[in-house]
Amino acid sequence: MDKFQQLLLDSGLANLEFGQFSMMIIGLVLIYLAINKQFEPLLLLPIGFGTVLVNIPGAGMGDPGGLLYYISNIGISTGVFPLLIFMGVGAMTDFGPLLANPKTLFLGAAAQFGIFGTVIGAMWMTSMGWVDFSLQDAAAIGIIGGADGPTSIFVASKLAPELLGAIAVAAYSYMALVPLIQPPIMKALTTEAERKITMTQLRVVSKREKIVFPLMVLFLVAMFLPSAAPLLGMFCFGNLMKESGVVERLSDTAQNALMNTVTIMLGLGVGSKMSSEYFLNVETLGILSLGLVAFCVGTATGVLMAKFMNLFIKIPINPLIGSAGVSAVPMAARVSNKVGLQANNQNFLLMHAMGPNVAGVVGSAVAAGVMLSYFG
Amino acid sequence: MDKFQQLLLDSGLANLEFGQFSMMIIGLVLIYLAINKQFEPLLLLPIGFGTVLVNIPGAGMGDPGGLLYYISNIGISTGVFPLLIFMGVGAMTDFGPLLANPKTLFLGAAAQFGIFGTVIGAMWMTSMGWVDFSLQDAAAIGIIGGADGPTSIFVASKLAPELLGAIAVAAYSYMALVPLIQPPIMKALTTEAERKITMTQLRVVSKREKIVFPLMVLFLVAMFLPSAAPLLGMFCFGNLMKESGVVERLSDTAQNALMNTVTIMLGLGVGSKMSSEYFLNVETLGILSLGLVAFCVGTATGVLMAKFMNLFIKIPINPLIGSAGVSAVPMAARVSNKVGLQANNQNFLLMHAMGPNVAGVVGSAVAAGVMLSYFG
Amino acid sequence: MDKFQQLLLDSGLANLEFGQFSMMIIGLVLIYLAINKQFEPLLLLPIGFGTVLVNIPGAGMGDPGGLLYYISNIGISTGVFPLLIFMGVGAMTDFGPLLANPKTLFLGAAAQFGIFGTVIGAMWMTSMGWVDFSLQDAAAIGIIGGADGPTSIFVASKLAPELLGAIAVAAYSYMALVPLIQPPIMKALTTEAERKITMTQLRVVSKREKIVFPLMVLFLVAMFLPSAAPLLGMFCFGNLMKESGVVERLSDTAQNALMNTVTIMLGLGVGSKMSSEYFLNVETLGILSLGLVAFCVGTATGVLMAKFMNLFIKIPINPLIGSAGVSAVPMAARVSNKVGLQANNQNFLLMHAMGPNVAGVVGSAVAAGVMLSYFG
Amino acid sequence: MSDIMWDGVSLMVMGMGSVFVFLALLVLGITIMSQILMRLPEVEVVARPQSRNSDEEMAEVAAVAAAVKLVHQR
Amino acid sequence: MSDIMWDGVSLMVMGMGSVFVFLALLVLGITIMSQILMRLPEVEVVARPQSRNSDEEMAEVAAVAAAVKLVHQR
Amino acid sequence: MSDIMWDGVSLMVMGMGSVFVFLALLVLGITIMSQILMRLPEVEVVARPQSRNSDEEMAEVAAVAAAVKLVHQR
Ligand code: NA
Ligand code: NA
Ligand code: NA
Repeated sequence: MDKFQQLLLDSGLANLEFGQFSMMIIGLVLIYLAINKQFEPLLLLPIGFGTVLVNIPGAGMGDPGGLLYYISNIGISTGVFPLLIFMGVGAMTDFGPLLANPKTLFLGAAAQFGIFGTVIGAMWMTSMGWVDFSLQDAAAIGIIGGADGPTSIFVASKLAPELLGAIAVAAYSYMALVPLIQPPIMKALTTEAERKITMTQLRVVSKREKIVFPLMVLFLVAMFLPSAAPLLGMFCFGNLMKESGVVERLSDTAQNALMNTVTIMLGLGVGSKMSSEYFLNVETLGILSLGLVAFCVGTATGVLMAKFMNLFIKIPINPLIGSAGVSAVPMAARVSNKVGLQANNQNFLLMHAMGPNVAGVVGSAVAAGVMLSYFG
Repeated sequence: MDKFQQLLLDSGLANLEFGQFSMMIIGLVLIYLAINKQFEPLLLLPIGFGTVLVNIPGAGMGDPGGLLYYISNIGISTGVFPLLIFMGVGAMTDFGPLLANPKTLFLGAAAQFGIFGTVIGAMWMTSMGWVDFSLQDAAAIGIIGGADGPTSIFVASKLAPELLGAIAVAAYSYMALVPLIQPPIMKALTTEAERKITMTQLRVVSKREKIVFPLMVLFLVAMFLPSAAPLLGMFCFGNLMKESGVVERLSDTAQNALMNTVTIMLGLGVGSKMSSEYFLNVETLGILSLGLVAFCVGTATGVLMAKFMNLFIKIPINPLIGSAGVSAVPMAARVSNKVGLQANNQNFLLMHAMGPNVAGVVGSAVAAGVMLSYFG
Repeated sequence: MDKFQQLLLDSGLANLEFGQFSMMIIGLVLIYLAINKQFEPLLLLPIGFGTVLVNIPGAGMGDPGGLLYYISNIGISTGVFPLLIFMGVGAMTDFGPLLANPKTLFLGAAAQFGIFGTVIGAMWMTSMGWVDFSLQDAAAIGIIGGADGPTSIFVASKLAPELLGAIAVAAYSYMALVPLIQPPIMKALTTEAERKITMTQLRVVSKREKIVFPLMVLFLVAMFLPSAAPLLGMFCFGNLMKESGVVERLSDTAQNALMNTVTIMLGLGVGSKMSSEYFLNVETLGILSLGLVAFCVGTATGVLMAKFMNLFIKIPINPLIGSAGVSAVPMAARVSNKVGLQANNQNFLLMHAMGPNVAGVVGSAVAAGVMLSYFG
Repeated sequence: MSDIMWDGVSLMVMGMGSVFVFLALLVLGITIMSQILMRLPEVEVVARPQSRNSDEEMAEVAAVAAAVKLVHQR
Repeated sequence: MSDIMWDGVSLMVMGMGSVFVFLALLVLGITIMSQILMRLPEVEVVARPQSRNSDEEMAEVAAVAAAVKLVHQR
Repeated sequence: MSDIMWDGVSLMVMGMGSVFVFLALLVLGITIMSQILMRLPEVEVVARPQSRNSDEEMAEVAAVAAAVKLVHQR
């Protein structure tokens, strides 16, 4: 009966460490947030489940030979999964509002201050001796402020793999919290009169412009920032498949079957990085607080940039659409719309906010490229 | 013209060995059963085709560099394919009937006697000198009695890779034969009066219970049987995706595009394990006969367990639903229903039989976990 | 600020070589042809985009660790992607017209002269000292005349990997140009009276014949040409999944989600082989001109074979369907139909041309098998 | 009885024991869970109105875009 | 004619020979098969009624479940 | 201010500089492109009639096949 004894000794209860137990609880919390609070469930549900699975004592699902190990090694470490997701996101993105009003790109640029402000915050925390972040860690943490999941995961997998779990969780959680985080900042930085500014209807953008746009972005990336080529290249590829209209079946698969499959794997793979060793420490608290700061700073600089631009341009823009520059597509644009409606119930800002919103995606991919080049 | 001679020398006819020829015939028989007899065609058609392909002399499709070699090495040896299938099965399974009547879990437990009875049968055959099965082989063969394809393949790939082909073929064939195998046993072990027992309608199970259930199974697995975590973890993950209702697009892909893709690959990969060397021997005869015994024993113990439980509980259960405990979802439950209707044409047992039916899936995954832990 | 200098030094402009620039232009031309001219957009759009991506200086997307490197190594070098595409094509092919009129197989056979004529052309070019093709290179180039993308890519990946990009581009481009290439040749080789020949309606082919057919092809391959087993085996597998009618969900995925995913990857992977080193040379010019010759020769021999057959058979066949034997499914069959209608506006040849059309697919796969065996 | 038979019996005892214990725990767990959940107030777990996933939001955005375009084209 | 030209011609002869022989065998095979199958009694190969795959059965189960639920809720 | 803080500031200057320069180039590019494209003659970029992909053609073939079969069966 020593085999029976072995079974008991192998049981989870007998081997459970406090760290694993805590991580399983954290996994369950993520699942709870995903299901009951609708926090980005497409990612947080698989991440939470992966967190539980990888922390089951003795199951070894994250060890060599285990399913989560294969998923993580094939798709996360190589950067393949985030890039395929980005292709799918590209195939779902409509650049029409951006092309109709290209100066909103500056709002998307300004909101990236959230990224780099956070880098400085992380270095300051380190200089205070609270945590121990290298500059690479700081850069990876800053990308949380890009409010763009795949970009965060891609950068973290290159610059700070051991922080990947915490960074991904922070990024998706704060993206889900955008409707709570942004409105107070937006209201504090704008006057009632500014919020009531109505914007003229956007012009119709021709199919040709939409087809040329991804190729132009690709050209600029190739000429000026090759380190952003994987992210923006796949993004533009997805978008070109959509807008060209000649490969609808590929575009459809990129948006659906392929993207869903990769999302499941990406979530499980990120979850498998959630080990107590890397997550249960003061650095994670630092990451979570810095991530929140990143979102707040990005929101603020986006709004302020809009106000600044209004000093120079004739037809003023409503500063509320500046906050959409942080990305979190399309949540942040909806927040702009909602806050706008509170000030003026005839003021529909949604389409106007989509411009800076997708600009923010391009902006954080550019920022990611700079960082990858800086440390390359 | 020596090149032409070479072509002739390379031709299949010139190199055909009797074993390969026989295996190709077996592959064709499987294809015939899949198409004309509807024997689990989703698996047996690809398995049969894979069997033919891998036995084409000189084609080398199963040798290093061949397609079937890649498929088999990437998905079967690693256990990745069966686990992804199990996730999809989880996303297709409704635990409502089980939650409405949890004591039917005992029926699903009892039917697992088929598994372990077969292990003893295999050891007995070995002790008689007829075949040469190790205890590991016996365990892998026993899992045929679990009547659950992915579980059988997963266990066989870990414990007895060289028997994988025969085990998978036996498992799927007998699952298809459930409507022939079970009724005589069910009728022999029950009285007409017992078969006429009507069961009260099941209560409605709330969405919340269905969401908590997979998490509870996951918790019990984590605490008591980590070796079952890969199988039951992925199963619960699929089920949670389905029941949570917040990730419908992921659940849909897990059930369809992803599952179909993996099914094609799994079938071809299993087929590629069907070489004459491992299949054309007396062990395969042993496996086939033991697999049949496993189904019969499981059916019988399921029915007997129901009769035994009726000794203790007030509202009796119809023993015919006990046979559904062997899994073979949903075939075995339909058999229960059909035999029930023969005795009493107003007695619809289908929903009641779904309880033990899905309990059988959990039960054989638990049994698989015990075996993997035993030899781990 | 040396890091800033680094960024500038890393920029594409600073590192752009003329070869890379040229290849990017070629990529854009392919994208233009795909979108504006509808040249086989499903393949040429991803190939063109992949060409641009892999030639971005400093991005390293095709170097070890880059996305295109992974795609190319996993799917192209192994031959996995073309085989999976071929499975999908099989699941989309209806052999009904071929089975109703099996002698059209000879038209599909005759059109393969395009393949082997080109081989001789390539050797002649080499003997003249214009280019330097080995016999293996010549064989891979010849397969362009098969007018079948996956077959060309599969053979090129085995026999002449460095020519893969040029071969794939030539194959798909000329397939798109079939409506321009074929009609003059067809008209030059037929008389007005021949083009007016009407053909009797095809008999209805039973489901059973359609199910047995892929198995018969598989049997003949296994017996006489095992080297064609990967290509024709997967093709027949896809066709059997379709015609058997018992695994509709697998057949559907093979034709859609799986095929689209693999098409995206295959296109990007082929594009990643388009480096200036292998593409910008006189050999590519040779390949492009030989590819055109291959299509012309195949068209001509197909038509001539039909005329030759009319010498022996009672009910004459319209020689215009002979050109469909080059494959390029279903474009070449539509061309036959169109040219036929020009001669006799009541003469619908489409269904009759589908017979040689799909026969051409089988024929070039057989030719590919012979070549792989010759050099194996 | 031979040694290997004993191995089989030992595996059977352990296996069926584990299966029954595990599933009995599950029966217990389900019963307790159902009791608790049925007594909890009837909160709709998944709050639909404010709970749309990004796809649905994307669809809304698309719908608005289409409407705007339509108006504009008149 | 140079050696490499001869290689090409040899490949051509062998290749076209194989293609024609193979496809001729296929023509023969198809003709024989069609003759045999057309003479065989007209059995419906795929027997629909008792031949549903597990998906369809799952759908049936689901339909029954839905019906039961509906009845129950009244 | 410590060295590592300076590293952060340097990364920020470089990063935000690049982001603004890149997006400014993009604004410029979009503006030029839109001007050019709006002045170009209104050619429908994607010519529908003669531009069907192989799927649609396959569908046509299938439709013809079905029609033929129907006629034949009468
Ligand atoms: Na952003
Ligand atoms: Na079972
Ligand atoms: Na061909």
